[in-house]
Formats: sequence, C-alpha cells, structure tokens
Amino acid sequence: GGATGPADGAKRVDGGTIEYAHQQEPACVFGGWIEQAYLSYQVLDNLTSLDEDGTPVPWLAEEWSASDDGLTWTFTLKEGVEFTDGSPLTAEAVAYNFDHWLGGGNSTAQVWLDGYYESAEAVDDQTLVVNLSAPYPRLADNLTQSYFAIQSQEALETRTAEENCEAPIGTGAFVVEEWNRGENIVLTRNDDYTSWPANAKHEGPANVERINWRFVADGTTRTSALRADEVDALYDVPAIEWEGLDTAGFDLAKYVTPGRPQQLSFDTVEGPFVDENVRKAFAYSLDRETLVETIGKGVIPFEGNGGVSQSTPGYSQKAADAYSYDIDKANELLDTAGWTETDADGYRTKDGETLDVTLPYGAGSIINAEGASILQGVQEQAKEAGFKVELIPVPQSEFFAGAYSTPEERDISAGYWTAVTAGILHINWRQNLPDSPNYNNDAFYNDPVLEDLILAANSEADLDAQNALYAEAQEYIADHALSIGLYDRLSSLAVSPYLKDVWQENAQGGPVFHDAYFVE
Amino acid sequence: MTLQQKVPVTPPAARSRKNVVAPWGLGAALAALLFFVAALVAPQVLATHDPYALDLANALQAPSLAHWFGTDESGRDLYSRVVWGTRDSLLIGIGATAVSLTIALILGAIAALAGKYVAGTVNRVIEVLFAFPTLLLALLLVTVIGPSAFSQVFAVGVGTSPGYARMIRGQILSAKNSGYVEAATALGHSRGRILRHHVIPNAIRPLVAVIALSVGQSIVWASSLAFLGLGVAPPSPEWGALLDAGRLYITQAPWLTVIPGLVIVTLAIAATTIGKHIQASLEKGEK
Amino acid sequence: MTLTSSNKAAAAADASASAARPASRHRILARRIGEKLVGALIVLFGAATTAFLAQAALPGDRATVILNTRAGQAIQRTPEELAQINEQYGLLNPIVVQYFDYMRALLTGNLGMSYQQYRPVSAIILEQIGPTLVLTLTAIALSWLIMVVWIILTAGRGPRLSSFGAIVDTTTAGLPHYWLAILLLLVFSLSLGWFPVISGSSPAGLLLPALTLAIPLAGFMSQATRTEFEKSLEQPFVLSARMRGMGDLGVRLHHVLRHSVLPAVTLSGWALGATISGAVVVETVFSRAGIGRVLVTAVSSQDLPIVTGVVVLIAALYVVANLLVDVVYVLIDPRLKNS
Amino acid sequence: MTTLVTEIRTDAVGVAPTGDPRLSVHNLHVGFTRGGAFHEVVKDVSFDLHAGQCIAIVGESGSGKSVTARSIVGLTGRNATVESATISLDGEDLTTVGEKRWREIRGRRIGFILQDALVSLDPLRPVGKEIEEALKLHGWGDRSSRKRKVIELLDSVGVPHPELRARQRPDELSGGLRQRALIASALALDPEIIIADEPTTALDVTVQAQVLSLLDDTKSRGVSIILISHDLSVVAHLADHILVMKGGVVVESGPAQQVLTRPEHEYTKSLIGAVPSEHTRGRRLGPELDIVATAHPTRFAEEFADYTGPVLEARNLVKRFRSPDGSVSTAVNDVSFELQPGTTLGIVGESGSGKSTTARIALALTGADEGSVTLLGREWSSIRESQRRPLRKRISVVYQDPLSSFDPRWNTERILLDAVTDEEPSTLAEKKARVRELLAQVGLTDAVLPRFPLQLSGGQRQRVAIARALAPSPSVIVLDEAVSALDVSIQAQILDLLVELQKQIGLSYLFISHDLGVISHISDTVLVMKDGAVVERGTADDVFNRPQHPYTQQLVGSLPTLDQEIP
Ligand SMILES: Nc1ncnc2c1ncn2[C@@H]1O[C@H](COP(=O)(O)OP(=O)(O)OP(=O)(O)O)[C@@H](O)[C@H]1O
Ligand SMILES: Nc1ncnc2c1ncn2[C@@H]1O[C@H](COP(=O)(O)OP(=O)(O)OP(=O)(O)O)[C@@H](O)[C@H]1O
Ligand SMILES: [Mg+2]
Ligand SMILES: [Mg+2]
Repeated sequence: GGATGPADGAKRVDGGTIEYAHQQEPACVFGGWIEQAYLSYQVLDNLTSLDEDGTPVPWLAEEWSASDDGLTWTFTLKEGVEFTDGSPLTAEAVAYNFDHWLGGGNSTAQVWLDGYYESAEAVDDQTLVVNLSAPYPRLADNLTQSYFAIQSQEALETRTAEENCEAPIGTGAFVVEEWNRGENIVLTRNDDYTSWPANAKHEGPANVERINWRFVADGTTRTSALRADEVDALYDVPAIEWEGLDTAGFDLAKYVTPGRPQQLSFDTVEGPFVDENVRKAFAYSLDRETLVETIGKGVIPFEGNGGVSQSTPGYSQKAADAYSYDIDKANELLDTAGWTETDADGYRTKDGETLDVTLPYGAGSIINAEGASILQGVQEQAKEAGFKVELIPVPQSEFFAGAYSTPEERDISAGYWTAVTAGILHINWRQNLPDSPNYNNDAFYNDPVLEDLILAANSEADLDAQNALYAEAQEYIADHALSIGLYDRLSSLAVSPYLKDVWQENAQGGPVFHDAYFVE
Repeated sequence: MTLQQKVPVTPPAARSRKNVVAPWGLGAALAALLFFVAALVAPQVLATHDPYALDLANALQAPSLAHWFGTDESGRDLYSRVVWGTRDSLLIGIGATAVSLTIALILGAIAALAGKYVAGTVNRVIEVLFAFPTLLLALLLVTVIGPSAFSQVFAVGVGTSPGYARMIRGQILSAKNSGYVEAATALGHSRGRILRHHVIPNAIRPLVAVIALSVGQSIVWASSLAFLGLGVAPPSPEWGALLDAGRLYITQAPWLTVIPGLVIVTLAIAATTIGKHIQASLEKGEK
Repeated sequence: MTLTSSNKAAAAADASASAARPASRHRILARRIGEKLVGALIVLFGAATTAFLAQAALPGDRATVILNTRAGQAIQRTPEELAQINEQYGLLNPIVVQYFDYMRALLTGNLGMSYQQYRPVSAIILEQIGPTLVLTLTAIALSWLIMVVWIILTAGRGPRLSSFGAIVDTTTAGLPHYWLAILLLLVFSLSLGWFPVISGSSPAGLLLPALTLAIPLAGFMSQATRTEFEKSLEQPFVLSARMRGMGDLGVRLHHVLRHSVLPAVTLSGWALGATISGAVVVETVFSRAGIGRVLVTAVSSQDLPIVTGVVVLIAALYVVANLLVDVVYVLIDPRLKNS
Repeated sequence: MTTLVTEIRTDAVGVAPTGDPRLSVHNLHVGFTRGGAFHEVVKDVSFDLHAGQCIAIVGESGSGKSVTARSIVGLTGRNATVESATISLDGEDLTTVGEKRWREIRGRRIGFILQDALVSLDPLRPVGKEIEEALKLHGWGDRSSRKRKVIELLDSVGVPHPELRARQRPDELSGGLRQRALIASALALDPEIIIADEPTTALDVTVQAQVLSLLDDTKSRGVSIILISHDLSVVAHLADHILVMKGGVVVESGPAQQVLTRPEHEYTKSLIGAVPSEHTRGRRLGPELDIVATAHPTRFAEEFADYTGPVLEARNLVKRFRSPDGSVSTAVNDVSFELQPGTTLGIVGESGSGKSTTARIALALTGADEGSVTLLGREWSSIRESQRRPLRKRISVVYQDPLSSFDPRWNTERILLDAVTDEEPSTLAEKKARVRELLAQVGLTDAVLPRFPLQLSGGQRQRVAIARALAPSPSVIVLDEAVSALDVSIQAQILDLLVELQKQIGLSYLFISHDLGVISHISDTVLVMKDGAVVERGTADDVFNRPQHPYTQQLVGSLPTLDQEIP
C-alpha cells in the first residue's frame, strides 16, 4: 500500500485526527524517561525550547538571563498563559515545579540539577529567580527537555498521583482525553492554547483536533499500518524499512539524539578490563563501523565516540576516531597484558583463566532488536582476538531491579542517555564516592582528573571554551579506553505525505504535532 | 434360559476402530525425527556453515543453493543455525518434559496413593496449579528465576506438570481399582508387591506416549517464552530465539520467521504423531 | 399366558423407583453445588497465594524496580528514595504481614494499587478484561464452529478421509500461536490487506486474532471429538436410527454429534485458560488491548498488584468456566444428573 | 400369576407356507475386508419369509446371524461386500436400490429391533423422541398427531403410564420397558417385516417372557418375523422355521419342531445338548474331558487335612452402602450359608440382588457391616489383612470377565507363575513345571504360555483364570458369574471342567449366577436372593422342583426350556 503523495498545492484541511503509532507505552505521561518526555511534550510546555541550531529560544519564558557570577538566573514568564485547569501560569507555580522535580517528581530532572540547584523563588507573578550553588551556563539549554515541563501547581497539590500520572495539567497544545491502557492515549486540542514556543511553525492552537497516540510495539506492524493507511505517522522506523518507505513517498525524519550514544563502558575496577591494554585490545578487535553499517542499513549512524554522540555540542571527532579495526594491535596488546595462551576454542587465557567478559544488556528496553544484532556482531568479532564475550539479555524487570549493576556482575555495560548538552558527561563520569554516590557511572571509574575537567566545562560560560573542555574530557575517556561508542541512538519518524509539518523537536527528537495539518 | 444373559452384545463393528495414524504420516514423522536426532548428535555433519560466523557482505539473502534457508541480518546461514539450534531446542523440550513428568509423577502418585488427607491436599494443589494457564505459570516462573535455557526448562516443566499430574493420578487410581489388582489381592500378595508389580508399571506405561507428546508441546511452549523475549540468550540459534529475532525482518525477509516456525511445528507434529502412534498401539494391546 | 400381572408388578416397581427420585435428586444437587463452591473457593485461594508467593520470590529490591520502571533507568537508588517507596507500599513489612494484608484486601474486593500506573488494579483489570473476553469467547465459538463442520465433513468417512482429517487435526493442534499469528498477519493483513494491521479493539480486527486462537483449539478439540464421533457412529443406537430410515447427515447431526462433543465441552472449560495463554502472545502480535498484554507488561515491570490481580481473575474465570461446563455437560448428557 | 407356556409350538409343524414369499433371500454372501484381507463371514445363506411366519436364526457368537440380518436392510457396514445375493421384498430387488429408496424401506416396510435396548436407544434423548423420529422420518402426520401416536404405540406394547415414559430417557427405564420402547419404535409404521436381533438378551427371565409374547402377538397380526438368538430355548416357542448357523454357513434348516426334536447336524445336536438345566445335573454337557487334576500338596493343605467341617461358613452377613444423596441401602441383608467340602453352593438372583457383594465378603475383599465368615473353621472376615494373607491360598476366585483380572502387560506364563505359591516349589524350573501341570488340568496346551490375555479366546481366558485359581491348591473357589459371558458350547466345556475338577480333587465351589439353568445344573444346594436377602434355600432338587417362595416360583415358571430329553 502507501500513497505516493498528494498533488502539488493540495488543499489544506482543518481539523482531523492524527493516527500516530508509537512503540513503547510508559506508565505515566510525565516522568523521567524519554518515552514519557515524548508524551509530555504534547501536553506540557517548558520554559525554553531548543532551536535547530542548538540555542534555546523562548517558550513559557519570554526572556532570561544569568547573573555575572552565573549563580542567579532570572526568567520572565509569558503573560496571560493559563493551565488547562484554569489556573494561571505564575512564577510561583514554576518555582513549585522546580521543587517538585527535586523532591522526586522527576528523577531525571533531579540528576541534572543535583549539585547545582539551590532554590527557586517568585519575585512577582511573571518573574522567577533560580539560585544555583555553582555556575551552570547551559541551564536554559537543559530546561528544554520535557523532564523540565511545567505543570499546574494547583493540580499537583490537589489531584491524586494517579490523575497527575495519567493526565497531567499543563499549558500545552493538547490535553489528555483518555488513556486506554495497552492500546492508546487520545489527546485533544487545547483550543485556548496561547503558549507555543518561539520556534513553532505557526501561531495559535493546534491545527488538528485530536491525536490518537497508539502503542504498537512491533516495528513491522507500525510500518505496515502506515503503508495500509491505518496510521498517519509512526515513531522508530526499523532500519530495514527505511528505504522502502522512502521510495513509497513517505516523509522520513531522523534525529540523532544528543547525549550519550549507544556505547560500551568497561568495568575498570574488577575483571580483565581493569587493565587499560585489554580495554584497548577489545576496541581494536572490533570492526564497529562495518557492523553498524550492515545491520543499520545505513540508517543507523556509526558512533566511535564513547562519551557523547555526534549531534552533541562539543563533540570530539578525535575521540571518535581513536580506535578502528586492527587485529594485530589487539593481539599485541593482549600479549602485553599477559593473555598469551589460547585454549582449544581459540579464547585467550592467562594463568589458566579464560578471557571471559560479561556483557549484560537491557533487551527490548535499552537495546532494541537491531542493537541486539549489533552486540552479537561485537561478540563474534571480539572472538577473533580471543575474547569470550558472554551476552546476557536482561529483561526489563530484572534490569530495573538492579541486576548486573555491580562490578562483580559485569565487565561491559551497554546503554545510552539522551541529553541536549555534553553536560551528560557529568552524570556519567562523576565519581562514585561513598558520601555522594553516582550509580550512573557505569565504568565505576573514579578519576578526579576527569571529573574536574567536566566540572570545569559545566561551569564555563564561554561556549567555545566549554566545548573545548568537553572535547578534552571525551578524548580523556578515549585515551584510557573507558568507553567506546557503537552507534547513535535515533529518534525517527515516518509520516504520510498527506500530513504536513510534523517535525521533531530538537531536545529529544520527539514528534511535534502542534503545527501539523492534513492536506487532501 | 436366562435371568439376564450377559453375553457381550456389542456388534462386531463397534469393536472400536481406533484413530490410527496413516502409515505415510508415521513414516514422515519418523523421518523428521531422524533428522532432528542427527542434528542433535552431530550438527557439524549436517550444517553447511558456521552457525555463528558473520558474513556482513551477505546479509539477508533469500534461500538459495548456497544458503538453503537464506541468511539473517548479519549474514549468518539460517539452515546451519537451525541445525545447530536443534540441540538447544530439543534439550529444552526433553528437559522440560523430564521436569514436568517428575513433578507430575510425584504429585500424581501422592494424590492417588497417600492417606486420605495428604492425598486430598495434594489433589487440591494440583487443581490449583491446573487453574493457571500454562504460559502464565511459566511466565511467573521465568520472571522469578530470570530468563535462561535452564529457566525455560524449569518454567515450561512446571507449567505443564499439573495436567500430567492429573493424568497420572487417574491412571494410578484406575490401576488401583482394576480387576487384576483385586485378583492379586485375592491371591494373597502384599500391598507393596502389588504396587510394584501391577499398579506402578501399568500407571506408567501410557507415559511413553506422553513423553513424545510432551517433548513437542514443551518446545512450543518454550519457544513462546522465547518469543516474548524470555528465552535463551542470542546468538544461540535456539529455534524460538531465531524466530523472535527474525520478526523484525518479516516483510523483507519472511524466511527468517517462517522457516524456524515451520521447523518447530514440524518437530511438534512429528512428536505428536509418534506419541499418538505409541498410544494407539498401547491401547490396542489393552483393549 | 398373561402379561397383565407381571406388567402391574413392573409398573409398581417403576413407579416407586421414580417416586423416590426427585427428593434425593435435589439433595444430590444441593450437595454437589456445595462441593463445587468449596472447591472453587479453594482454587481461588490457592491461586491468590501462589501468585503472592511467586511475586514475593522475585529477585531484586521491589522499591528499586518501582523507581527504575517509573524513570526508565536501571540504576541503584539512594536510601532516601527507597525509603519513601517502601513506606508507601509497606514493602518492608514481614512477608507474613504483607500476605495477610494482601488477603484481607482481596476479601474486600480490593486488589491494591498498581505501582506503575498509580491506579486501582481492579479498575485496570475491569478495563482490560473486556477485549480479552471478547477475543477468547469469539475464539472458542469459532473453534467450535470449525471443529463441528470439520468433524461432520471428515469423521467416519472411510479410512483415507478420516486419517487425512486426523492429520489435519494433529497439525493444527500443534501450531504455536505466535507463528500462526504472524503468518495470518503476513498473509491477510500485510499482503492482501483484507484486515487491519493494528487490530485495536475494532470488530474487523477481531477475526484474525480470534482465528489464531481458534485454529489450534479446533484441532485440539477435533482430536478428542473425532475418536468419540467415530465410536458413536458405530453405536447400536445409531444403527437403530438408520434402521428407522434416517440418512447419514441426519444421524450425524441428531445423534452422533451430541454424544461426541462431551470431551470438547470439557476442553472448552480448560480452553478458556489456554486461550488466555494464547492471548498473551496474540494481543502482542496484533496490537490488541487486553489482559494478556497488561500481564506481560506487569510481569516485566514487576507490578505485583497487577500480576496477582490478573492471576486471581484468571483463576476466577477458570472456576466460572468450569461451573458452566458442568451445567452444559448435564444439558448435553442428562444422565450425569444422577451420577 | 401364570407361567409362560414353554412347550414347542406344534401348529407350525408340517404347515408349508403358501403364496409368494414376502422376503426372499438367496445365495447371500457377505464378506469384510480387514487389514487388507478378505473374510467371508456369511456363506450362501438362503431362505424365504412368508406373511405371518417367524423364522429364527440361531448359532453361536460370530456365526454371522447379525450380519445376515443387517444385509437385509442394506446396512451391513462400510467395509462389507455383499455378493451374488438376491434379496427381494415383495418382488422388488433390494440389491440394486439406492440409498434414498432404502430409507423409505427401512422403518416403514422393515422394522428392526437391535440387540441391546440400552445402547440401541439414544441414551441422551427421551424414548418418546426416538419413536417419534421414526414417524417423522417417513412424513407421518403432524407434530401433535405424532405425539398421540407415540403414546398409543407405547401403550400397545404394554408400557404403563405411556405419557410419563415417553418423556423419560432409556437410563430412567427398566430393561423391559426399554426393550418395549424399542419394539414400539420398530412397530411405529406398521412394517410388514420385523427383524429382532437378540431382543431378549439383556432381560431378566420374567421380562424376557413378556417380550416374547409381545412378538407372538405381533406375529398373529400377520407380521413376518426374523428372530435371531444364540439361545435355542428362546426361539423354541415362537419360531416356525429355524436356521442353524455356524461359521457363516447354515448347517441345518427346517421346521422348528423338527430341528429341535430331531436335529440332524452334529452341531445342532451339541448346541441342544450343551444347554445346562435341572435335567442335566450330574451329566456331562459336552464330550468327555481328558484331564488329570491333582491338588498340589502344600503346607496349608496338610495343616487342614484333618478338618471336616464346612469349608466356608457365613453367619448373618449385612452390608450397607451409602448412595451419593446420603441415603443408605442394604445390599446384603442377613445372609447365612455353609459350604460343605466337595460340594457346590449356588447363589442365584436378579441383577442387584447382592450376589456379588456376598461373594466379595466371602473373599474378604469387602468387610461386612455385621456378621462373620469363617474359612476352614478359622476366623476369616474379622482378622487383619496381614493375618489373612497366608490363609488366602485356601480360597480363590474366578470372575465373569477374566480379561480385566489379568494384568495386560503379562503373558499367560507370568500370570500363572505369579499365582504359584511362593514357598514350595521353590525353584523357577519347579514353578514352571507346576504352571504346565495347571494348564493341563484345565485342558490347555503349553502353546498359550507366551500369549497375552488379549490373544486368547474367551474360553481359553476363562480356563487360564481357573488355572490361576487352582494354583495355590485352594479348598474353595468362588465363581462369580464365571460362565455368564461364554457361548453355550464353551460354557458347557467350562462347566464340565469344573465338575470334573471337583470330582478329582474335591474342591468346593461357591457358584454365583443369575442363570437358573446353570445354577440348577451345577449346584448341590441353592440360595435364592432377592433385594439382598435370601428368600429360599435348599437342595437344588427342592428349589427347582418344589419352590416355596412366590418369587422363586415366578422365576422357575418363567424359565423357557427345551423341556426334553436329548437323544
Ligand atoms: N463391520 C465388520 N467388519 C469386520 N468384520 C465384521 C463386521 N461385522 C461383523 N464382522 C464379522 O463377521 C462375523 C459374524 O458377525 P455377526 O455379528 O453376524 O455374528 P453374530 O452371529 O451376530 O454373533 P453374536 O451372537 O455375537 O451377535 C464375525 O466374525 C465378525 O467378527
Ligand atoms: N461399592 C458399592 N458402592 C455402592 N453400592 C454398591 C457397591 N457395590 C454394590 N452396590 C450395590 O449393592 C447392590 C447389590 O450389588 P451386587 O453387585 O452384589 O449385585 P449382584 O446380585 O451381583 O448383581 P449383578 O447380577 O448385576 O452382578 C446393588 O444395588 C449395588 O448397586
Ligand atoms: Mg449378533
Ligand atoms: Mg454381580
């Protein structure tokens, strides 16, 4: 099936319902997971929005500035904005949201602000002051992520957790009409919408009346439904379907999420990877690029950088190019590291112990089917150098229950973390110390040098200087082979040619339906 | 001259014509089984390629002379993977059957032979477990012990056991109440001897057929778990895992899904057919 | 020779026999219903306990799971974070206390609150059970239709057709749901476009999922029915109907069918459970809402209240289905009323 | 209460039927293809049936009686081949008619009454429906007139309360009522021919008499009857003409009187001679047996050598059973008996009268609620099973259905070895020798040793069962319906064997049967049971010739006999 597209200058129709097929169904509309961010973007607005070029532009905040010491931020809010429960958007309400996030209302917002945030106060109805304990010049950039979306204070205070989970009250373009668990969420237009971001493609309430946000876990089913005209747009185009959809005339959009790419972090405190040479040998043993290109069908981009993805400001190409396939080097390094013997199956051994490394991964949640194929390729390639990689697909529940979270349990950890700045490095590489634990440090790598580098970058006000510092941190990670990149995480969309102006917001690549309209 | 003559009066035609398996059906089933056993014992002989070797240049090839079942997204030869996967799949099926029948035997025997209260309680336990759909029970167990080949074996084994426990209980009870047990009692044989010589052997005999049936069914259940992502770890070529992995490519490379499914179905049907045949011939010996 | 005297004697004996019946029949019935209800309660209680125990045995810290699932992350959690959750759901209480709390709540019909959705489990289940029941009941009805037609057409029609029929039975009975679902989807939705790809809860989308469940079930029931059917076909009362001038189809429909469906009726009670097993898979493949998908999600996110709720519900369905089966059984074979 | 006339009809003798036959069967050959091979089971059968005539076909099980009958209505079976036959009904050749025409003939022109009434009526439907079905199939009347007709029919075959009965299912009716309902459905459309295949097999003797007289009435209305039975005495008073079949062949055919009184064929003679009755007591039913029986000396045999009292003695046995609704029924009510050494005690009574329960108590397989049993003068019923076990070798049992009493996995040799006393003889070789000896005693050869129960014929199985019972050299054998499932001639052989064994080794039998003929043939003393109680006891001669209790009188009176001396 699938239409080749409408005639040029086709007539625009008002209203209508967008049938949208999304992959995963989160537990709540608002929360700390990207799947929730995609949904809350439709319903809630943020203070700032990220523009195409990576600069924050006004949204609920008309303007903002930081004090010279970088510790005090002042946001001026748009006037006349109302939450969909009728309560007005005030500085006080926004301040309440900040405290709400930090108090457990949003775990992701919390890790970003932790260590920097002091307090938020309303100076008057329209003016909000945020006090920081250390300078954080990219605060406005970070506030573009939907984890920092603003909800009605009244709703947060008076409604039940269930209500706020299922249908949070924001100022957004849509409101949650109903949620049929396991099937769909129906979002209806907020006819009184006034607070579109500065980078919106049109002004005024949404063009379409309704979004039927359906949950269709299977990629093939989503694609086929699009071809059969059962849906107008879908999220996460399987790589294998990309070309076909393109030829059939569908509009495809691909967004490489900034932040941490899909990468492998080595366990630096326990097991063979404590030895830097072994880490490097592993990196050299892989032909990551060919692997990703083949399985990703040229759609999934290869990513050599273990720190941040290529779409992240301050990305270091040098770090990305640090290792390429070189089996001789790999063998040499392993010999140096003392893994000189080889057993009957071709695996290296040292003192009778096999070079056995464990690679657990969140199957179906963190790593999708294509990612799993790539990991199998990694396993097979590393075998050539004599690594025995044990792949352990961990189901979501076990993974979330903290299985394989300790150095004893794993040697390599795979995963990503979306962000809008290289500030993600701070979350991933801050030291894990007894009095300030950092369980997000997957390499268990406690290095004050690296941490200081990142902290300096975080607080550096000059953009170029900051990027240089971030790049330095990435190169540090590459030099010590703490983590190597595999591929970039994508947010991709396929849209019917009869649906126009669907775009991907620039913070996380989620679909924006506010501007979308149908043509005949 | 009778009060009531008890000549067996069923017309000859009613001497039941059992559902016999057509001979060619049985032949095909045996041939399939032979192949699978060969693949279990000596996969290297049957396989044409290394089941794990990547061949990135030849990814997603349709079935051809070079690759009988085609290749997957990494260029691995599907036929060879199916052959090598036989071991995992079959062992899971056999293992699950062993677990299932062991549990079923213990529960069934207690429910049939123990004292009134113990038997009653165990019988209730069987009933409760039987109220769980097989997959649900298996799902619960896999979550508890984490997905692996072992947990598949265990979960499927436990999941399918209540049905067999019921069956075994019935079997033992009917042996226990049979004429030959009464005859042995009348001959003055001891309880233990009767149990050993008559009840247990006669109750266990039909299990031969059940084993075959159960191996086939267990593989299907295990692959269902694999399909839900709760199976053995890839890149193991276990059939359920193959099928699950192929699903992403179903429109472009349907063979990746259809062929492993076909293999599972073939084995299940072959096992069932053979099981039925054994059952039929056992019954023929008894009726 | 006179018939009268002995007739009278026989009549008297018959009359006394039938007069004795109704009273004792009611007593038997009351007793049997009582036994069934007690049995049903035990099954429910056992199922609830098993579900609780299974979940209690789940690995990992439950508070961590709850937090991580909410956030979509797999990390360790700080003690403060955990304390809050533990407090809220009473996760640190001794297991016995948790069990009694759970059972007490269950008795009042309260299945608890979902960890992930912040909603009462009963609401979630009520919302999802509808589509699943529609699916499974349609599937069972379809399987009966397929089975009856297939049996009437092929059973007892000479060795060749019969054994062909039997082979088809075995084959279809062995088809795994997921595979059949994928094939049906591939052929009828993706290639031919006759049915929607995403079934949702539309009536048009019901057929393929229902067929997926119905075909193996029909095969399974046919196996049992076929044996009975062919046995019944050769029973003297069938011959006797033929001797009265009844034709083949008449005999099959009026006499033989009724006798041969009893095993299939038994299977139908069990089939409700089996189709729910299948629904777990089918709902996923056809993107249908329903209890199966809720269950898979809940199991993978360790949402204990939902899992136990679903288990109790399925056990309840099983109990109800089996009570129904008992009723249908007696309707089909009234002899069982007295036995 | 009058008794059924039992003499052989004389009116048919020499009366040659005149006119064209209604039904004419010539050179009927029927065969079946089984497992690829062709077996001819009916060979060249011919007869003519005239209006108002009754032809009886008699013969042993498997002789082809039913197949012959079924061929007449074209329902021989799927894999049957009917060859070179002329079957014509009032001149219409039935061998060539199509299925549609057959359906018109069946039920309307030819009514068929099948063997067993319980299974010949659909057990799930009310009998009224079954009768109505016959009417409906042939387009008779409308709904309400059919309903009326059903009641009329039931009434005409002597069913009391026909309105009530029409609504009941077969399992709610007694055997006699069922059989009558079945007859009513066959008579529904007034067919000119009735084929009755063993119409009385499942009936108690009194009911059997009623059914036969019902058929007699029908015949006198001009209906032609083909009556099939394995029992000569049943057909004796109804048949005008008798065909005797053996192995698919009619070995003798002639007017009833002639066949019954002056049988020509050996087989007919043996068939008549094999029927046990009061008159045959103390005489062999078949040819002389060539067996030598010896009781094997065992420790126990010696221990009891001096004992001379009754071998088995029951005093005031009572057994109650609780039915599902909680009510209690008394299966055995105050039963006492003594079994003297070397004699046979027969227990006779209707189904459900408590015979088997009494036997099980005697065997101590069931405990009595009251009363006690002594075996060879020792306490038997009141002791623990473990104490009883050694004594069990003194008492054996043979059941009606030997097949179910054999472990299907064991061959004859193993079955018998298992029964041979453990302590002596001790070596396997000795035991095997003893097994052979036992086989010889029951007239079997070693050829049966490797065979499994299923591979034995009915008679062989019962002999093996007797051999097993003999194995421990018991003093008493309890035989519960031990010959009831057997054909007359095989029954005769087994009865002869039992008598011979008793003669040679002085066994005592507790012989249970519902068959008066058998009981009167073999018993020295007889108990008659009804509803759990003993209504009459005495010597066989007294009980059968001078019954005191009305029930016994009714039984003895209803007994159809050939009533003659065998030449
Ligand atoms: N449908 C059939 N297929 C194969 N053999 C058959 C079939 N029906 C009858 N026979 C065989 O034909 C022979 C005659 O059977 P028939 O039923 O006529 O015996 P019968 O004289 O009526 O015996 P009984 O007294 O036991 O009813 C038997 O050997 C029987 O096994
Ligand atoms: N185990 C039992 N439980 C309940 N009732 C029983 C049991 N055994 C026998 N009865 C009842 O006791 C009565 C006598 O049965 P029994 O078997 O002794 O009769 P029978 O004279 O041998 O009859 P038949 O000729 O049919 O074998 C019957 O009403 C029977 O239903
Ligand atoms: Mg017959
Ligand atoms: Mg009896």
